[in-house]
Amino acid sequence: MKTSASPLKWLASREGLYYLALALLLVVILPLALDPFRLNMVGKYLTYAFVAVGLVMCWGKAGILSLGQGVFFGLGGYCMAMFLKLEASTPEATAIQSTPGIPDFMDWNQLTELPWFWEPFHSFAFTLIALIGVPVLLALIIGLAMFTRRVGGVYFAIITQAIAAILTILIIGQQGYTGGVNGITDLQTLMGWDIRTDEAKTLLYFVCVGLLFLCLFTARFVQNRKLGRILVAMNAQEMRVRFSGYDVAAFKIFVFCLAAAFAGVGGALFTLIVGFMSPSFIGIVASIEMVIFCALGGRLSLLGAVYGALLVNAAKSGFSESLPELWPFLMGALFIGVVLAFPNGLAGLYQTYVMPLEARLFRRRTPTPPAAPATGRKDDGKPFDPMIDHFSPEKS
Amino acid sequence: MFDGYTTSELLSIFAMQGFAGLSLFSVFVLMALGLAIIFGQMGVINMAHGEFMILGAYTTYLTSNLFQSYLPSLFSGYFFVAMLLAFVVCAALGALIEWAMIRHLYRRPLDTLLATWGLSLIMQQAYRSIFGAREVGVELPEWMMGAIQVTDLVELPINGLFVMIIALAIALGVYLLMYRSGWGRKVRAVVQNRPMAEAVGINSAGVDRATFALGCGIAGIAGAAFTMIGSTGPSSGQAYIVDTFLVVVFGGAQSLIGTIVSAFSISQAQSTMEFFMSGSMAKVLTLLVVVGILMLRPEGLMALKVRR
Amino acid sequence: MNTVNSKDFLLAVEGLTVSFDGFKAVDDLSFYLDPREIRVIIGPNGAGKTTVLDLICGKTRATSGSIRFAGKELTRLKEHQIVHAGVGRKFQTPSVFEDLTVFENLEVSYPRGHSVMGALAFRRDAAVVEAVESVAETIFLKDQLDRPAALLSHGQKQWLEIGMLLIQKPDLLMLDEPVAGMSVTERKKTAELLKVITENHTVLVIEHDMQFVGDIADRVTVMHQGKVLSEGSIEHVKSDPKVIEVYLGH
Amino acid sequence: MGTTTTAAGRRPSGTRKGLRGSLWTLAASVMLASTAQAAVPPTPEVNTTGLAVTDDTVKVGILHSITGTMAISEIGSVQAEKLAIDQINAAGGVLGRKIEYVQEDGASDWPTFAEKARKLLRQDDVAAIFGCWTSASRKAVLPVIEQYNGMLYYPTFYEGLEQSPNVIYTGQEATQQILAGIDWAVKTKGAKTFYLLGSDYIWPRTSNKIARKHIDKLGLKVVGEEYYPLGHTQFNSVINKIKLKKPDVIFASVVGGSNVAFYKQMKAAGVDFTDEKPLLLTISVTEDEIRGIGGENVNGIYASMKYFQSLDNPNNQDFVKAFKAAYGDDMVIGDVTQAAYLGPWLWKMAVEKAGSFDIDKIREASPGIEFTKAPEGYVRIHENHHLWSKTRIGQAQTDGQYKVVYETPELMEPDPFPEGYQ
Repeated sequence: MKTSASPLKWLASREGLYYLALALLLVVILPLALDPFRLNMVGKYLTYAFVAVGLVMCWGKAGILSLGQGVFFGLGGYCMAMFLKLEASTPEATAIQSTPGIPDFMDWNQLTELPWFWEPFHSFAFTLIALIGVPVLLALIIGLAMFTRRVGGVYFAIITQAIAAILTILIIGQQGYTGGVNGITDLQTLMGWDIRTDEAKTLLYFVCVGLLFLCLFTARFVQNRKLGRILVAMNAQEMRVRFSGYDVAAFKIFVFCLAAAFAGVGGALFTLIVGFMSPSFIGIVASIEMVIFCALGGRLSLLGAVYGALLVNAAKSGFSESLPELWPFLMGALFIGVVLAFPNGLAGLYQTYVMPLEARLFRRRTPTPPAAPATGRKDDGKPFDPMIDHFSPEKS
Repeated sequence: MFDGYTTSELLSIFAMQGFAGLSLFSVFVLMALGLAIIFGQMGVINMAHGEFMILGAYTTYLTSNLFQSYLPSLFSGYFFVAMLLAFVVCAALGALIEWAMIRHLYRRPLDTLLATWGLSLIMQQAYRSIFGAREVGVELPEWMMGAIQVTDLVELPINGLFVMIIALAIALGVYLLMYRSGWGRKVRAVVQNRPMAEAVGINSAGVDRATFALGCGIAGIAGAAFTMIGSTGPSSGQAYIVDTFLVVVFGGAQSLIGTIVSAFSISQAQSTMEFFMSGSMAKVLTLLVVVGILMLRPEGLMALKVRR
Repeated sequence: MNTVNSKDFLLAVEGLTVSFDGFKAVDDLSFYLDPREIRVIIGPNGAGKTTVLDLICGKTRATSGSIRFAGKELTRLKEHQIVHAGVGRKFQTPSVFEDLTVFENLEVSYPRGHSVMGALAFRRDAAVVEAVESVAETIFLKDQLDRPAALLSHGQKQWLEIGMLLIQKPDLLMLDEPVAGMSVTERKKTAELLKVITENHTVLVIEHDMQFVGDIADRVTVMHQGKVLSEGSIEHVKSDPKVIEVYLGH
Repeated sequence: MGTTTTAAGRRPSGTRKGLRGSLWTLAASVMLASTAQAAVPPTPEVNTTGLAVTDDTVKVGILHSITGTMAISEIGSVQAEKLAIDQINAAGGVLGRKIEYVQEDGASDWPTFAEKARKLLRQDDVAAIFGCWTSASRKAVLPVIEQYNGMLYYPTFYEGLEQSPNVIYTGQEATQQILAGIDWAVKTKGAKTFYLLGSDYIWPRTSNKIARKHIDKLGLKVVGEEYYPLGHTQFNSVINKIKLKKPDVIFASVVGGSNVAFYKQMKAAGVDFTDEKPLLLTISVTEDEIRGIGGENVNGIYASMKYFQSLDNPNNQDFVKAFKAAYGDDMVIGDVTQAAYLGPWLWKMAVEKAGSFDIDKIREASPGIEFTKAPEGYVRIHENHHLWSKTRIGQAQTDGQYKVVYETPELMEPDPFPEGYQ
């Protein structure tokens, strides 16, 4: 990656400055400005940003709209919740149960031993692998079945939505194994470390921010490689890509799995930050709301997705506190507006209205800063646009 | 799973479950027909279809209240008035929505999906503000209550029969309209080749609006019929939307016959399974089978093989 | 590149049939291509010409029959595998990546890094730049490398698409109406281009323009209602009474 | 932001006399002991843990869903809790301090409940929280309440299997409702076979488990057990099964919108519940639900609960009158609404018994507290933080009210971890 070759130079570029600004906001400003309680809430919003970043890659770039991202978010979250629940269900802590040592809800449902698929979640290492592996595996299966048969567009959207519905009903119906509609609750410690204290919550917030940046850089790396260009090309001219000798299905599966992995990590962090996991974060409504995080930020912009997730969730909390009846109207208007009025979301608005001002400011102070990675061939007259930078190719 | 049932009981079970399935079938057909017209003919995903249906249901609820208050003597016939009103109200709103929103989104099916989802949120909250969050029930006219006793075990509820008749009548009506009328020819012409249809003087924008309005109007009738067997609440429509989309996709999006065949098979499968396992698992299994088949055969049951 | 015994055909299409809901668009079609041959398929609208190309490149699946190419059976392969086997296809309407520059268009088609991991690891090295520049030279776009493809003229886009095929170094190039919509000078240049290309490629062309056909074709296959009506040199088919009847009406 | 309102402040005491005549009587009689207090005890004495208590106010939290799918169910609880707070304030408050409440919206979303509970405890330092409705929301809130040592008064009848030192459960746990109901059906109606039907989540499943064990113990038979997803609206299959199995009793714990479809389809299938063939016994349909289902559709069904609006005792008459005066004549009051009303009163009595707002002291003082003026008649807090209460059987009438046909002679002991029923 070019950035690793000269990170300082990259940070001074315009794109780098945008990343710096986000880091400044998340690492310095918000922690200073907010009390631990509010900061914890921002942490929760940020876990959704993982899903939104995945959707930028999957939907924005490659044109694959999944209405089932909640499934992957939930699977990651449940993996983490299973580990934490087992840790909380020591024989001592559950001595009053008829079968001590198993999670309380199992005991209530007459289970007398831990189901086999819970066993591996005693291991933290396994849990870490599973919280990415399980979502990716499901994405792989769905992808193999659908993309190799050229199912795309609305069909894919509807089927992923159906999968979200199936998983929700299944989890609620199998409450002995899953905790049912209540979810997996009362999670206390992670490897002996109490995750409920303010210090722990603050630390988890920073872990979340760190992982989010890791995720952003991974996504940025992919989009700046030839792979990223193929994804976008595929979206516009799928047939030409195919007849240029690319296995289009493989690329779609890859990006879908990537998005699933991001969502899984987000879900696991959600469980840690919120302290429980329940089927209400998996279902149809939750999943489609995740799309709006991405759409509001601008479906092509990685950073936009983070801002989108933050803004929508903050607005949701704000409205539910003061004008609860208004929120569904606003949310509905947001869906319609983002499609009809500003399809490129905040990133698009920023580009249209703020960037020209910014450019003027820049010019007055210093000569135009060198645009992004020094380009040998980049001379197409277009201003370099870090928010919608799907074609900033890697050159060496 | 057949333990403990005698042969004659099993026969009755299948007969009764078959009928229960038919009742679900009617709901699916009513919902899916409107959706199939809009999706199949226009490529628009209308996620607010359930809310149009509920609009029809609320219209029926209001009509029934009006009749109860002002025309109690005619109460037994209110339903037919309500059905007509439901159609008109929903079709009118549909035409308005098409004009304000949908027409800007043709050829962007994923965007119609998101925009209509937003519309559905707004409509739901509007119902909640106007009618309250509580489910409302519509009182059935006397003649619609009770059941026809066929054998000792097999009884056919009259309201179920009635809804089924409505469903079939509308299916037939839609078929005649789409395949046997001049207007239907225009719609199909626009679907197959828009520029050519325009060239021969078809007002394609008008056809679009009418098609969308028709789909919404049928949803309204579905809602009216739905009050006979279910409850009407602000979010009742959402419960059906995924099932219905699966019905449409499973049937092959462009085929009305396919929609009906698929509605029939899905409802029968679910209903039969419901007898032998819990309702939740029956639903999971049905959906899984449908999704599984769609993965193997994405074009659906009745898709035409066309040159692409 | 596949090495082919010179006595063998490069492409052997035998008994090829495809039907859409009972309508046979291609009906028991057979023809053979020698290495380095330029073959033009002509025929009235709806004769099934484009469908034949679709079948060879895997866009459409055959109902029955076989397509053997350099010893491989193509009917069982997927599109990208057919490309890797050495078949390139240009579509009737130019389909280039409008958002990418000419350079990037050619680079994307460069036959390396076509797997997912390959595309992730792909770097623009000297070999790539050299290949791109040499092809650009051939397709008259050497000075346009940094322009987005969207800004090219119609004819230039057609050439670019041909260039995207050339850079894959295919054994067989299939072109669907390569000069449609071109100006007279562009047409001439395209004919020259094809001459250059055929020095080391086999080419299968669909074309209506008989003047152009006459300029380039080694042999001509006339299709009608999904079948071969006549085959041979341009003079031969022009004088074939069956062909005359089809073209001039009954 | 939550709204902070002095409940009494909204209705100046001067304008209240005609409207709340009966209220005065009720309040005055309850407050006999406390109104006599000469002086307000100083704040540092009654509040050693930094709660939001001043010399003349104390802050509590109300935490229910005002928006989302649960809003419809929870609104009655909010109204009842506010009414109780108003009445307590009118009678002089708690330890001489007026109750102020901070109301937060859980928005039918469980993490939101947890978040808001944390806010109420951390930011507002409330002395008690009255709230939650669904089990899921309580489960989400519970770790927070325990972590910050708060006090939650939870109003809904629920599945049991829980006993937190930081919660007072003012609704019935499952055995109280179920055992009495089934015993009644067996003794009075001679029921021998049962069909268990519920929505698919923890409360119906646990309830049916308890019911099944009890039926087994009595040597009777369960002929079917069935669950449907929440929101399911097609019940023809189960109706067919019921017809086939001909149970004496359908034991129903269907919730929400499904109820409307279920009863309507039963009725359409020709079942007249007044025939009692089969008899339908529900533990989930309160007067609130009947409003949505329609009285004509449930006419004749029986419900097993601790409270019906039609209960004939002076406490209840006052309560119903006050409730309607405050919120309108068309209001109906269900079991949970009444249980929610108990919360503030039980808290007040615990505070006064302990002579302190400190949570630990309230917890210790709570067991044994008796509320003789409860609308349901009389309740007492058990060692396990649930309430001793009577269970009643009511039969639904076409006007949407229940007619009480039976009442357990003794208070039912709450038993959240019933031996032999798990």
